[in-house]
Amino acid sequence: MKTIIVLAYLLSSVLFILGLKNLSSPKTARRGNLFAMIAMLIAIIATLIKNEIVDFTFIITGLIIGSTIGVIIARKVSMTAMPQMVALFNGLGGGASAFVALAEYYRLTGGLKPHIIISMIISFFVGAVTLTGSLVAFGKLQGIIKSAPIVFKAQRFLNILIFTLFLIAGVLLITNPANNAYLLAILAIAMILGILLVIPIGGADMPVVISLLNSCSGLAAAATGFVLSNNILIICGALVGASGMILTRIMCKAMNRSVSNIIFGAVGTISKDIKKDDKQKVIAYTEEDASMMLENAQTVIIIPGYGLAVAQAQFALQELVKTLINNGINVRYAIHPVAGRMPGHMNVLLAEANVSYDLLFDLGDINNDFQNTDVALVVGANDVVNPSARADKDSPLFGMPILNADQAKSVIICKRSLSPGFSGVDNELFYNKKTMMIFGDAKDSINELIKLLKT
Amino acid sequence: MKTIIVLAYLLSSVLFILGLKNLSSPKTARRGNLFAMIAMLIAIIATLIKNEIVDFTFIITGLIIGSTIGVIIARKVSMTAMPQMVALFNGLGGGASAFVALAEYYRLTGGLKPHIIISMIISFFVGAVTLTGSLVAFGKLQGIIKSAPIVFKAQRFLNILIFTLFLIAGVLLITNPANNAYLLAILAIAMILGILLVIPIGGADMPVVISLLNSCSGLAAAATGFVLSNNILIICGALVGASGMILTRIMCKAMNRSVSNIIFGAVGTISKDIKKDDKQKVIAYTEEDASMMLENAQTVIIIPGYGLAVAQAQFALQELVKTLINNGINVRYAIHPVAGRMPGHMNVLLAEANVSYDLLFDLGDINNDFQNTDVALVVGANDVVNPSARADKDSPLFGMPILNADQAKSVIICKRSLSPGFSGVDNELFYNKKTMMIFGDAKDSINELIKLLKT
Amino acid sequence: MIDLLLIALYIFVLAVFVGFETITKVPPLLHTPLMSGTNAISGITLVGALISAGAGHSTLSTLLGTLAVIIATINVVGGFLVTDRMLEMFKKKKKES
Amino acid sequence: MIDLLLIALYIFVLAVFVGFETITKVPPLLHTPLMSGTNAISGITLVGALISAGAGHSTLSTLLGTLAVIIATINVVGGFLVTDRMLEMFKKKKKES
Ligand SMILES: NC(=O)c1ccc[n+]([C@@H]2O[C@H](COP(=O)([O-])OP(=O)(O)OC[C@H]3O[C@@H](n4cnc5c(N)ncnc54)[C@H](OP(=O)(O)O)[C@@H]3O)[C@@H](O)[C@H]2O)c1
Ligand SMILES: NC(=O)c1ccc[n+]([C@@H]2O[C@H](COP(=O)([O-])OP(=O)(O)OC[C@H]3O[C@@H](n4cnc5c(N)ncnc54)[C@H](OP(=O)(O)O)[C@@H]3O)[C@@H](O)[C@H]2O)c1
Repeated sequence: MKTIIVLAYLLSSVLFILGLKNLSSPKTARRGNLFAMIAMLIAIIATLIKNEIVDFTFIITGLIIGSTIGVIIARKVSMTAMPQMVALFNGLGGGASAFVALAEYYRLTGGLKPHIIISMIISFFVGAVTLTGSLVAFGKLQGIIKSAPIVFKAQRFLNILIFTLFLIAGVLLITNPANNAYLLAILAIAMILGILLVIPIGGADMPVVISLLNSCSGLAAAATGFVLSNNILIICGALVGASGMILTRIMCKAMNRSVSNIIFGAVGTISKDIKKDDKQKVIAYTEEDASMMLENAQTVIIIPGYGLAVAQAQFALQELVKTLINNGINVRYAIHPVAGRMPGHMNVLLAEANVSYDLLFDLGDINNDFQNTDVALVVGANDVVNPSARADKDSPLFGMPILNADQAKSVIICKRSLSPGFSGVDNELFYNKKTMMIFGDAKDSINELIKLLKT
Repeated sequence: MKTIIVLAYLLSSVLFILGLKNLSSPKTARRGNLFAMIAMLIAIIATLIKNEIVDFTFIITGLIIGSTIGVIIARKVSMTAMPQMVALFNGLGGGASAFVALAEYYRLTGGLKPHIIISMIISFFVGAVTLTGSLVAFGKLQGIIKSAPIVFKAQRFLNILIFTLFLIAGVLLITNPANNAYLLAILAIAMILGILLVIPIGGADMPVVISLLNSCSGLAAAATGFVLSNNILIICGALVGASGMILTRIMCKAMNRSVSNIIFGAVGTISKDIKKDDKQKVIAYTEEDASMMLENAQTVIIIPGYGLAVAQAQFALQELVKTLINNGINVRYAIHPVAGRMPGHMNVLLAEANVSYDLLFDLGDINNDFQNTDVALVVGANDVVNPSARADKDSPLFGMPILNADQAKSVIICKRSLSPGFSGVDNELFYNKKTMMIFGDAKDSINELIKLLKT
Repeated sequence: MIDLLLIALYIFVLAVFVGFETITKVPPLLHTPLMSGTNAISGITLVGALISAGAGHSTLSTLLGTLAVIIATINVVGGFLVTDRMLEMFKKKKKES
Repeated sequence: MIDLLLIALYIFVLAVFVGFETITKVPPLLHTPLMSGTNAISGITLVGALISAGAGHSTLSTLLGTLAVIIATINVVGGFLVTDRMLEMFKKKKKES
């Protein structure tokens, strides 16, 4: 029996890995996800036939409640809210790992070997930090908590202090494993640390934080695996941990920042505003102006950003693109690696609107073409076209590679106001002479443009 | 102590993996090999401090003898003989695994659990097949054994019979683990099977066989790892097993054949000769003719093959290329994936002569350029330019993608005679009107060409 | 016991390598589904939660276990379904173009 | 005991995945050194041979062990040195060009 369970876990691990491998191409990705689901099912069934389990009532209740909530969230969540949802789920994953380790602690009380205690401490700590950190990230993204970095003096000192406390409590627990006061202290410390670590991070850096927390939720699962000597937890935890790490690295590269700069840098606090007299130069153009400009263009590059997601304008945008293409205009999308709020966010949105892959171009592939482009149409993007990233050393965006929209012959920007993007930095491009600002919700503006172009 | 050893093994495994990862780029490859060496050293030292080891005399003797022989072989072997050497070493690796399993059998006699016996049987079997199979491959490549496929009637039947005998002996050994007659029977059967499996395979398919045997030597090591419950043997064995498998697959693809077709197909037996009257049309041109043709060319593609290795003409060839480039001629190398006798064989040879990467082009990248090329210079290659692979369904080469030398405006072929290449198939290209055959050793011919071009 | 821990360490290290190698091959196009997919996978801790909830050691353990089952299940079910929803969109697109 | 075997199976499977992922990234240019390099790595069986040769169980075991040490050492030493010789040539080339 035990052999069968271990083999089932092995099969499940292999399926998880194959699932991830299949995720490497859009053609097989859905099958990959299916593999992972089957793997999870096998792991669950294999666990349920273990003879350690004597009572199914709580299990079944838990599974039913959890599934119901899971299905509802998965159905209801909009594509725009994906980042929040991932943040929330990360927190749940981390929390579950910590709870399991805790339950195991109470089960084994007394007979705890030092190395098991160490695994447990790691599991509590990483799990609890992930839980509260993710909840803060969720709050910030959902707008419940102020998204701007919340900073106060001595923050760094406080973090170090708290971490020292954790180390002390950890050592005490290792030496007195039976004393659960130390354990609860560790949990409390970790939960506070999770909050303190994420609170000072600006909203613009949230995706990096989510991806790091994703990695942490994996590591917490792996640590719990060490506690339970359960290989499948270890393997899956390691896979997720590695995945989160890689995504973090990719994002940091795309923003030209280091991970430690993001976590400890509290970026976005000293955003320099553009002088007031510059601001007055902005003229609000109308959709008529823009449609005329588009009609006379030969090449157009569209730069979508987070606003596209907010306005749910992806369908309208694709309709506009079709109209332009029918008019014989060469149209392409330029996708910035950190446009939106998650890596690949724009790709998901545009996929929703059936945009074919070959219209999408990465930053590196298209950035030199702006010079020869008649119109750069910016829809709900802001930071990813902010020229201060190139020139202004004091800007928090400085060093991030941006899309060179300002090099196009003219620029059309659809957004609701002059307010800044997620980084909180003002954007010179709005005040550029060749820029045409079209104020309003992106979906409305684009629908208007389509109407004008079709007549 | 035990913990340290296990951790040392883990470190060693990680270094092996990093070594292989570094092998993925020519810039880091040498460092990768160094990593693997260090990993091996760590593994050996960790093993020597195990307290199971009571007597070092035999160990030291063995290490000294082995190292001396290894150093001598590594120093002496020419790049041309690399395939043989790999074949020989594979055999040694497989043999060592079988011997270790055998020693373990005699040590444990009596107290053998069924699953250990099964691992042992796999280790004996794979190890012994690898040993004798590799020795036959070595013999064929070295010219000690006839390289053409040796086939006789009922060969297949015999193989199946022998394999059945093996299964019977295996089951008997599992049920009577103490009876070493069954064990010796298994060894004998495996050794015979190794010979019988490789004997009917033609020389042209030898690289695939070597690569398969490479994979087997890894699997044998892994099986021995199961016997000894030694993780580092399992990990390294699995890595090597996977590596050999992948190389095999790549080669089979490049030759458009399946593995089973290679092992059981006995290809090369029914080589159809070209009609005698065609043969008379061949005129032996001289180096003067060729040098005039090259002088008037604007674009030249060079196709090196196994003959280049035999003649050790890579240095002369590179000198010729430099001379041509100095004369303002565009020269490139076209590297067929199975040119030579091992995957990547031509790359190693040309690297020896300091040819820079950017002159080397893969089949896919250059094959469409032959149409616009003035001269295709074929140096010691044969099968990789044989047009029968494209047209003649009966040819054993049929289906293998070839370099389209015959589409160049003219073709110069340097080889010693009209004799066929490794596959044993006659080559129509020699009798083509636009082909100029230059008979002689490749090195001599090319040196002659250089002399003529320089004056 | 310490032996088991050490072997677990081997498995962890190897799995990290597998993860790194596999994930680096995922194109940016699929990073959002990757994130939510791996998110769901991290809910594997459910396997541990099931044992805590069902082994009936003590009320506290069972309670913690049940709580863990609930939140891990949300993570697993929600994560996979959302990922599937996203990937379905990529698929649709393929058919059309 | 059977437990150890099962865990060994996990390690084997994971290592196979690592191997596949790592090796598929090696360019054709380096296939010959790869072959001789992995060849040397398969000599890891030397580790087992050392124990057989040195544990002094029986004359037969020691003899077989010593034989295994010799041939595995040839494989390891020869394999690594030859690989290094080949890779050195690739290196030289780089400097020049
Ligand atoms: N994607 C990632 O993985 C990732 C990772 C890390 C950080 N980030 C950060 O996220 C930001 C992404 O840049 P971005 O250019 O995509 O977005 P952004 O800089 O956040 O700008 C979005 C703009 O959309 C506009 N908008 C909002 N709702 C709209 C609506 N209904 N209709 C029209 N416009 C609307 C907003 O202006 P109005 O309010 O005036 O309309 C806002 O300025 C960067 O700062 C990046 O560093 C992303
Ligand atoms: N590389 C791999 O990984 C691999 C794998 C599997 C199979 N193979 C097989 O190996 C073969 C490789 O094709 P290939 O075109 O490179 O070689 P080939 O077809 O074996 O032809 C080599 C030619 O070189 C000539 N030659 C020998 N010594 C020479 C010298 N000193 N000077 C000048 N010429 C000399 C020989 O003709 P003369 O005797 O008339 O001089 C011979 O025809 C293919 O059949 C392929 O399938 C290779």
